[in-house]
Amino acid sequence: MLEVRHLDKRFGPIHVTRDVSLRLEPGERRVILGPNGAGKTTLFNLLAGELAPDAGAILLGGRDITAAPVAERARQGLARSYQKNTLFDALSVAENLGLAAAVATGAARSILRDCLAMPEVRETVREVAARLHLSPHLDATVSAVSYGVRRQLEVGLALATRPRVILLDEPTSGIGPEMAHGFHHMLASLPRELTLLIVEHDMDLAFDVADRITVLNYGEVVFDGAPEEARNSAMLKDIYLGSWENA
Amino acid sequence: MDFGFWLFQTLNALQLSMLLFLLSVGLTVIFGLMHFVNLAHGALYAVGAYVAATVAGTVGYWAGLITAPLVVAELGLLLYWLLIRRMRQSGPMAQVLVTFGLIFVLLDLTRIVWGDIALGIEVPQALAGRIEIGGVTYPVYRLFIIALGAAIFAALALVLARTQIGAMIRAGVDNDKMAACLGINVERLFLAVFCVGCGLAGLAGAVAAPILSVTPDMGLQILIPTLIVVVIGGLGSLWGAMAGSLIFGFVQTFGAVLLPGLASVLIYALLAAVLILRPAGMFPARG
Amino acid sequence: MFRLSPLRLGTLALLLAAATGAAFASGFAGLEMLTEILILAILVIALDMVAGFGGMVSLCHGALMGAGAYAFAMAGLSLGLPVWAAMLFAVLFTGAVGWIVGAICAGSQGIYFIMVTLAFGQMGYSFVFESPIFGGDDGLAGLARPDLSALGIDLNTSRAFALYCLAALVLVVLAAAQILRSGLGRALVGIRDNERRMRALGLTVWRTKAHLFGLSGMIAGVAGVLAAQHVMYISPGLLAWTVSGEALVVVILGGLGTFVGPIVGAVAFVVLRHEVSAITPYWHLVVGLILIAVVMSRANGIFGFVEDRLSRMSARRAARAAAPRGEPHDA
Amino acid sequence: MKDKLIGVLAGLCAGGLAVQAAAEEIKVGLLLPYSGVYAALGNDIEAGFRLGLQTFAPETQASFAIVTEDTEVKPPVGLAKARKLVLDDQVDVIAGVVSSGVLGAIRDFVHGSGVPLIVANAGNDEATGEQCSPYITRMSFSNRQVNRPMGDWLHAQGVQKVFTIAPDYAAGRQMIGGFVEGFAAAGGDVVGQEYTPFQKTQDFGPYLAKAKASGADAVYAFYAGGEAISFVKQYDSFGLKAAMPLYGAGFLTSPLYVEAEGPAAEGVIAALHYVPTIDNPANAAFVAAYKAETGRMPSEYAVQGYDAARALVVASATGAADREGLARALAQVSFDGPRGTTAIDPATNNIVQPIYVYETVAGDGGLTQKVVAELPAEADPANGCTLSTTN
Repeated sequence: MLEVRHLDKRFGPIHVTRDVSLRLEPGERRVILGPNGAGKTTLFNLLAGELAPDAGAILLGGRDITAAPVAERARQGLARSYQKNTLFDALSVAENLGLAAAVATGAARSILRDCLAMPEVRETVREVAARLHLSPHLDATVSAVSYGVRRQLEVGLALATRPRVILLDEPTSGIGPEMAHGFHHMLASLPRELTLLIVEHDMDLAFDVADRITVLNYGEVVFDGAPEEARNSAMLKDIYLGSWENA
Repeated sequence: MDFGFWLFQTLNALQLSMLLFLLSVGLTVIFGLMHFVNLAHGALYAVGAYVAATVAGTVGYWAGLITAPLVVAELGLLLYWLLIRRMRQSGPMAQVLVTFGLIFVLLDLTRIVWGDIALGIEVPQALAGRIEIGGVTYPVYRLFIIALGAAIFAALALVLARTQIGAMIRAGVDNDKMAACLGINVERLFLAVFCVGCGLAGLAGAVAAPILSVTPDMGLQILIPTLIVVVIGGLGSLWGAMAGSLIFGFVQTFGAVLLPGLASVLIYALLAAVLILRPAGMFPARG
Repeated sequence: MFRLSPLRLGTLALLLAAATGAAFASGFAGLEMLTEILILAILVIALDMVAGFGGMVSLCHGALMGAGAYAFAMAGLSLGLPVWAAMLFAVLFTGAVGWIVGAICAGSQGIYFIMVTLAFGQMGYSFVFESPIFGGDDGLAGLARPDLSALGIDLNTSRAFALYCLAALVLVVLAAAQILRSGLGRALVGIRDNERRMRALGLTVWRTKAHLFGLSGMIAGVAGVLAAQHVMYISPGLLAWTVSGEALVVVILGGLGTFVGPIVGAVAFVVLRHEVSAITPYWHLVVGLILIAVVMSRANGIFGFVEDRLSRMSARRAARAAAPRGEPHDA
Repeated sequence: MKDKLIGVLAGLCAGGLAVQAAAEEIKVGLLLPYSGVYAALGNDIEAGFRLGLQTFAPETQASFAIVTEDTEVKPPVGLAKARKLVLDDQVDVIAGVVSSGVLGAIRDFVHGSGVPLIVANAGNDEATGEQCSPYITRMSFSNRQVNRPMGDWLHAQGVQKVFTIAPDYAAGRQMIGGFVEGFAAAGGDVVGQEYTPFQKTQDFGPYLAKAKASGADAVYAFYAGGEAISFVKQYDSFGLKAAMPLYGAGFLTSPLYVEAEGPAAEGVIAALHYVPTIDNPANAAFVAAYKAETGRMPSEYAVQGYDAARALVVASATGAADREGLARALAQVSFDGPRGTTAIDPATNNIVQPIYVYETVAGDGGLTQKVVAELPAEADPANGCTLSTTN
């Protein structure tokens, strides 16, 4: 579904992504682990098109999207969420979801009809809101709801575009462990055909949903395997315990 | 149209460039440091010209040349405390509008104080007359403007590159939050740069007064060329201000000679091209 | 997100009633002022669409209006089009110009956007000023108003012309409301709030911006046509950047992004200028000071201030009634 | 508005006091720029106009009320104000109009509404040519009128080759056109012409270099206001004055701003319909009265206002008080004023007046104007004006 071949990116002298290759099967749930500064968010920005790689290729459903602009990738079915909330703060929760759904259906290009009032858009808003427990907050302005709700909405925007692949950048960052587990439970219950690529900082949370785990360190893939393998890997423990020298 | 003719026009272009440089450098450094665009910069130039004209008429030219920048810098100080300081966190639109309102206010204040009739002052005795260079006789005063512009440029470049305050300004332009973290009193730095920028606008007014007429709308007339210079050069950069001024001066002068009637459209077309190809100008202050 | 709240609808109805009343009750001077207000209102609605709802602070809307006026004049004088065709041509032409400017400027943000639009406006001004076919500084005279004598209306009277402009304003308000409520308008507000996210959701941002700038340009073109017909004479001064600046002043005075506010601002601005200039030739000074005061006050203009107060009052009332939800703050 | 109020009050008082005399009150709308680049001109014309009314009012039965409106030098504003004066204030006559653009904008309205307009400055040739109107009477000058005789005169002084320079707008082209017409007819040769962007040119250096390279004997220029100051000073600073004397339309060194030009203006020879040093009794009286009133020397703008007021008084003395009657009477006006014999040409309604060639020289109290020659009055050709046939 999503394939990355030998991706490379430098910022001046700093090599942030080194020869990264990944391959996600349709419906696969992949978690990317790695310490701070391992290049996870850079990798996401490369995948989503907000950064251009120096070398390598990105394929979505077999199609090369390496040079496609951000919006084009989204229209191909690649959605993302952000580690730092990137919402429409002045709008209500329902309007946030509605905009996402309307852009995805093309209703946001209509000059004649109010996209937020279209039945298919409303249906998507209702459905995503129900799944993410946002229904009670639909009419509230984003700037007025709690951080946890905003975190949910961050993922909700991605879901509302009805994507094939979702990139979730630390969806549970900043929320309590209880809520985070609930959140992962929700992810696990998403339709199986949806492909998920999740950046997670917390190793324990990763095991809730992952079919497979990839570990990045210093911009490089240092581990790629099943969750059980990861759980037993001494190298991973080293990385997470902060023994940077042997990476 | 021989060599002398082209040398003559080159000097004309340089003279215009240096005058624009004096104006644009203040505007651009203020922007680079404070992200503040002061549309009233041209009005301050007009105030400088009027102050110079008044002082020159009673005391003498040199007194005017020194007084004008000081008075305009004081005015800048006043504006900073009354308006600019409070507008720092507002968006660009609010800043544009406040300084737009300021244009109106300063324009009418100059009319009230100095009247509607244009003023003029004489070139000082020491700089009157013409000298011969490369087979061309050229007014000494215009050469003085070229030299003054070059000297101010050199001085500013030196201050920026070699002194502690220069380092602070560079740090501020690069990243003002970081500069604040490094213990630089950003507020005082802003104030100093703002006043110096305004003072340079006043100086430009004083320098221009003997060759132009001093009228209330001279500030509005010069504003657009100054903005063009700053945008072409890249907001916030000393070298950009110099490059933009030279480009404007040469395009304007040689456009007037070679393509009369198209000169000003030419400069706007150039501006549009720069903005499309290099949206941050030719020498942006930060990467 | 754009919504016609009861307050906005009520204000619009009130303004419409007041304008209609003024159109029938006023003498010549009042009608001239009314016409001036109506035309300015159309221009600032166009500007508020892009600046208030799209975050695109344009300093070229005066030039767009001027382009509309000149397109109308040239279509009539040089191409010999009948007056209605010339009007249509002018509006479409200005829309096309607006679209191109919007498309080119779409990538610029903040102060750069302001500067780029200023540059384009000045380019248009210089072009018109220096091209002999446009009459240069002396302008073009002999422009026609449409002939409505078939309906028994003589547009050459001030009253009929004021009502004609009022009708145009009503149509523009309806069109602008429709545009802002459409998918395109919703997407525009999304861009203003978070351009990066809109892109990530799959929107081609520059195209939305260009479309809206084009539509806004068409409305500015309507203002230009009416301005040309009002004075029956045009000069390059219409395109000067200070006209764009003044339009922005009016939007701010009334309330950015409040849809109704700019119309209130147009009324306030024209009346203020008229009254102050009757007292002193230095009216720029007074207007400048008021502008500075309004912007410094941080209230969102006259209408924005009223709207904010009322919504706070209703929120307090709602809180007192212990209702779970308050009126969401909208833009 | 203040003026309007005073005017109305004055009118009321006059009306109250003079019921028995039943004197006609003529309401005058002064349409002038009080802000913008020509504000100084507007003030001079108004001062001259008020002085003129005050001086000559005893010659007529009528009384006058004045309403002032600011055109801001913007044609649309000028038209809006003209409409206000006519339709709202119901004035009997409009006087003023500084810029040709404003005159062009209001021409059709004035003509259509049948309100007499006394033009007190704007000199565009069409206004008394193809665009002439029985309601538009010009008491100032026409662009061609001021410059054409100068072409002839200059050639007679032995100048064979000239370079011309002026701002690029209608007035600039007409001024130069008038001069070239006279100069070429006399056998002179125009070796180069430049039109500089109007009100956008601050540095004339590039153009002056071209003038210098052209090999002309002299330069003939038209500039006014701030541009004139910049031009004259820069011409001098490049040292061109010695090699190529500067001639021009007299606005170049107008007394209004010649002080700002300083010594650079010395020796410039220009043609104009009025300078304060014209030697005749009417002018002596005018200059004295104007100086007493304002403390300044009168400019050509002041005299235009003064004569416009006088023309109105003369017209009303014929008994005309309504718009139609005033318009007809204005076309017949003739008097000996500060400019010498001044009359309206009934064929075009344009003024006919002598043109004075003057040199700016240093005098006791600063720069003054030395009249070098008085060129005889010459009526403009009708140029498409069909006034004489329609009337």
